[in-house]
Amino acid sequence: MNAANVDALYQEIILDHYKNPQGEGLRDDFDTEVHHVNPTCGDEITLRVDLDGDIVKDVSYAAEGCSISQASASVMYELVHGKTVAQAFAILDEFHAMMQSKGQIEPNEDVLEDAIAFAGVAKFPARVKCALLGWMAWKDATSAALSLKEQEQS
Amino acid sequence: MNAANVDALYQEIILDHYKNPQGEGLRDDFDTEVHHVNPTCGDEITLRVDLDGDIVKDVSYAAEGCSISQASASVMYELVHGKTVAQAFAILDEFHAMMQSKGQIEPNEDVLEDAIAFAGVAKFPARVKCALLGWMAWKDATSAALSLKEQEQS
Amino acid sequence: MSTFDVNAVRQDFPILGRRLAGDVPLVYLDSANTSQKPQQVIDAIADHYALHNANVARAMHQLGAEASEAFESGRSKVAAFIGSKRTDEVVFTKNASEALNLVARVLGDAREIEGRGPIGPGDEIVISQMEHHSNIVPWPLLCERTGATLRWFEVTDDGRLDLDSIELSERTRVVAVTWVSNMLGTINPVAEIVRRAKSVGALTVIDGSQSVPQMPVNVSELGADFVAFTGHKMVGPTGIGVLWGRYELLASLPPFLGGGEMIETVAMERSTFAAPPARFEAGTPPIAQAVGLGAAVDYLSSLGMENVAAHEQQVTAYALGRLAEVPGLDIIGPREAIERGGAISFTLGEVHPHDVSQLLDSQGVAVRAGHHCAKPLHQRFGVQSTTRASFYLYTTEAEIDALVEALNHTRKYFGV
Amino acid sequence: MSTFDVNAVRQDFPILGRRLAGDVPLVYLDSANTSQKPQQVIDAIADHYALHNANVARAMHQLGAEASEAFESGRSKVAAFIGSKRTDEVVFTKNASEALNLVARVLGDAREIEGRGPIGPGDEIVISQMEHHSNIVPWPLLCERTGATLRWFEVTDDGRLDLDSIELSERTRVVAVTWVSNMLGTINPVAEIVRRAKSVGALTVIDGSQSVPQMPVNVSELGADFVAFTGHKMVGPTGIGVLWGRYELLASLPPFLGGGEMIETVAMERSTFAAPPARFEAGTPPIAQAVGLGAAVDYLSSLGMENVAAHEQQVTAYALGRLAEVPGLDIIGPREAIERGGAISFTLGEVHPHDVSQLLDSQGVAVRAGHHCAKPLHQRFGVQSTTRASFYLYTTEAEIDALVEALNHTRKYFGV
Ligand SMILES: Cc1ncc(COP(=O)(O)O)c(C=O)c1O
Ligand SMILES: Cc1ncc(COP(=O)(O)O)c(C=O)c1O
Repeated sequence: MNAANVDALYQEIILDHYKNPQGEGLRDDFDTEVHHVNPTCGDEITLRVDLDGDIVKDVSYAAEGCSISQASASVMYELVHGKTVAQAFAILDEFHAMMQSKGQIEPNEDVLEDAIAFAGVAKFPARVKCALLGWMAWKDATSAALSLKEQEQS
Repeated sequence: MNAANVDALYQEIILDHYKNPQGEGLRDDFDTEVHHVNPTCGDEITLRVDLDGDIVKDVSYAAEGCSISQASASVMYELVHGKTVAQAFAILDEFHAMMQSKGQIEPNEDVLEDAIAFAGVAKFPARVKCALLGWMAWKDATSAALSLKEQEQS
Repeated sequence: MSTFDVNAVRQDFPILGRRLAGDVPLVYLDSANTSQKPQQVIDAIADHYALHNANVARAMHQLGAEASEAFESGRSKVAAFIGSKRTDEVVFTKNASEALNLVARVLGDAREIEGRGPIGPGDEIVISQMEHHSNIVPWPLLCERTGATLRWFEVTDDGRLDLDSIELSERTRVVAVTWVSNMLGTINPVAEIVRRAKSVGALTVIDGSQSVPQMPVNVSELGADFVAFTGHKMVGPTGIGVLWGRYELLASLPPFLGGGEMIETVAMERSTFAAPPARFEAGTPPIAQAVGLGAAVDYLSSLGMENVAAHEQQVTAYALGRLAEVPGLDIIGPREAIERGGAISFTLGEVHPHDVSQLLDSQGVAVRAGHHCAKPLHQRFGVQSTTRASFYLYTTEAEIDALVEALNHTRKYFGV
Repeated sequence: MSTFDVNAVRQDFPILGRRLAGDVPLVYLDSANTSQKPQQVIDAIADHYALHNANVARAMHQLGAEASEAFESGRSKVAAFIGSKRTDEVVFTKNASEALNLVARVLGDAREIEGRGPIGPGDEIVISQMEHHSNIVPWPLLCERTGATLRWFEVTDDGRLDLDSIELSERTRVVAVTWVSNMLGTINPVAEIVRRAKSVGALTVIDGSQSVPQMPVNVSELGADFVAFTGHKMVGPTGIGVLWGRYELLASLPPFLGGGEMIETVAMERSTFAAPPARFEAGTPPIAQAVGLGAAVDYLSSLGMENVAAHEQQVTAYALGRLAEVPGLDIIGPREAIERGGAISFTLGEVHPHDVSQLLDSQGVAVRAGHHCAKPLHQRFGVQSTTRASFYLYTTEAEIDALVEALNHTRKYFGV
């Protein structure tokens, strides 16, 4: 597989999510909001996290970017909302490891579900940042939400 | 002639002036004083000019530097003191042209006298600055002295 | 003029023979980002390291003399190439960005600028909406340090500077604009801008990063105070840029970085500074890079900059024509090859530029996607990013055809 | 350890085969000024330009990916070479001088430094009398901008830092000293200096320009905040230097130059800045130079830095012994090869160093004469200039013999 083989990158699942993004839009109930930018290309995402105790109740976002970054945010929404924070972080770690692996790690389909479609992206180093944009925004927003809750409790 | 042939650089006349510098020392009668440094190597000269109307009455100096810069200051003293300012500048121009010539110009012995010994230095680009240090200091000090006199008259 | 033979030129660039993934030939259309290097430049650098390497200025031995001569002859060649009257008006920096930052720093630090005092509150710095980030970011930082106000020329819908969008006045201290836009390709009327700036006593800083590689440039005729450009975009090495500055002005300004050869004498607490250009070149300079840049301007001069400009013009005109045939393709910037350099930015329907460039890459066509370090200008045109194809002296019409074919393939792939 | 073979090493350096005027072989004893380059480094640079050249970060095509990979792998190699725990603690600059100026500028600009507020009046910056100009000049300029006071460690008669000449206190904000003196060869007790600085809460800046090329260095073990060094002195190219900095500290500091890749987002009047190292690398970085520096550290690692240091030690000991035999020759700095690197500065009776070096050069022996950018240190020893011979991994004892012979010739020539 190589750069000439773009089909490895643009899997059906990715193009589907790109065309029909899940969970898109900024919703009013949220704990924290972050804005992330990929400085190289200008791709942007504004993302909100709403925690309900241990549960990621909602993730809402407005993103502007390429098919990979858009699809990745959509898949991320599907994977993390409704999960516990701990589960969601575990999925993030799995996704992150897959993206950094240059295609060397066999992705865990049980954990990643649709997100295994991004395994091909790991072979295109320039696009890894695109696939991670939404996830990193979620990580930041959730960490901030957690410390917010902690402060409120103390 | 090449870098291996240092005799071209260290002419008898130069070594003589180096060992017995003419006009050395800082004398009390002067119009202007300058301090010049060769930044690359640290060679220094403090130089005073005393003009009497049109005449370069005295040039006195304290120099610290290599044989070439010391000998050059000594030869310069011999050539310019007692001359008119115009004559002295003409000699400076001739000397300067010889030093910049990379050995391509036939030096004018009538004007340069002992200073033609420096023709060999022009072939050692790194040493040209050494040979010019005293002359440039003299040029600066004399120009300053001239504008001083002009101001006094107006 | 008729001697320019693009196929002969291509033989000098080893990389143009490369084949990419899928065994497709390289079609390099990203020269506004960085240019490729001819063998002559590569060899000049290698020979320098292999045979003449030494430090400069400080070294008085034979190798030192050879290295100094090679380095300073790089400077003389650059000076001659841009029509500078004096060699010591050419300051070597690490790239164009450092050159522009250098100007902004020392103008901000100067206690006195040609009889007009320091830059301070009430003074205005004028840039344009068309600038590369390297000619934007330093200026608000200068304003922050000095209390001056930032203003800028706007850009018209067809991608030209709107010189009437603001008025210069006696408060204007600096006008800093690009000669050629790296996004739109627009060639700006810099002579007119310099004239207007001069008439109110403002200094001019021209970003020549895209013009010096592409067209004959004569800084003396231009009459600007500073011109900045960068080696890697003009078939030269990375790691070297140039700040050309008017000598008397350079000589009146404070230093930028301290150390190495920029001093006259050093005491622990106070130093005096050498004359330009040394004053602005702290530490060991880019020696081998100056040798490489010298070889680069030799190469460009041997082709003739009029020929380079004419070729660029011709390829750009051809590309503008062919791109107009691609359905859904929208060019941002001048659509005719008039007062226009060889960079064309465009959008392709709803397909994101990253996806366009990825598809083109899969066909061997290398273009750039993103904001090309010109985010405010993208904002001006209401786009977050664009795809940019850019041409240079080795670009052929066949490569433009390959681009168009790859674009049509991309349209099909994404169904637009 | 026993595998170090200086004659095999010499085969890698094409310049060492050069013959000079009068057909004498080159004896290059000026490596503290700049080192020579092995073929491996020369080839790495040429191959990069010929086959993989593109701009980095910004380019998403295949050449761009190759160039980015090559550039970033230069960074990883350097990080590993100096024992940095993180790759992103390695900032590429144009040389060591820029690295040191960068630190001084951003520390001066910072509104807050690790909970201690900005540097201001009453604060002290400590350097030493032993510094290269590049680690002197930036600091009084910082003091001028901030109102802080400059102090310095003095140097003992035998060329060692006198650590008791001043006391560090809670007012001390920065201690900036060299690891190895480029004039005296002295190796300073930097670990002890870092310990003392830390105990009063001061930051440490170590000038590693002469240590990183010569000895195994581990920045994590050292515990300093910043270490600066330069490519051209460690068999690498000109046009690249390194600032290593502790990540959290780098991440808390403002940018240095503005433009290109150092931004997160840009609006006309306000920008936000990228994380380190990008924050401190405005514009197109020294791409081919990072590739060359990567090849240089590969080369040094393949020899083994312990072996390089042992060889340096051995040649220096031999040279100190042989030079002691030359009548009228006076060494300034440590006379024994203990805590001492391979630079030996000396005077030869009344013969001026320029004249010494000229005579040596006529015999093919390349040394440096002058103040070696350490004027205050020369003043300390009451000399205006010295002659310096300096050694590196390719230096042989036979070359030291040639030096001694040429010195004796010089004595005869000038009748001393
Ligand atoms: C101790 C020391 N510090 C700093 C420097 C400056 O290095 P560069 O000229 O590469 O900036 C040098 C070399 O000249 C040096 O020897
Ligand atoms: C118009 C313009 N200005 C400045 C620059 C910055 O050049 P460099 O990255 O070499 O500093 C560029 C190139 O990126 C440019 O196109």
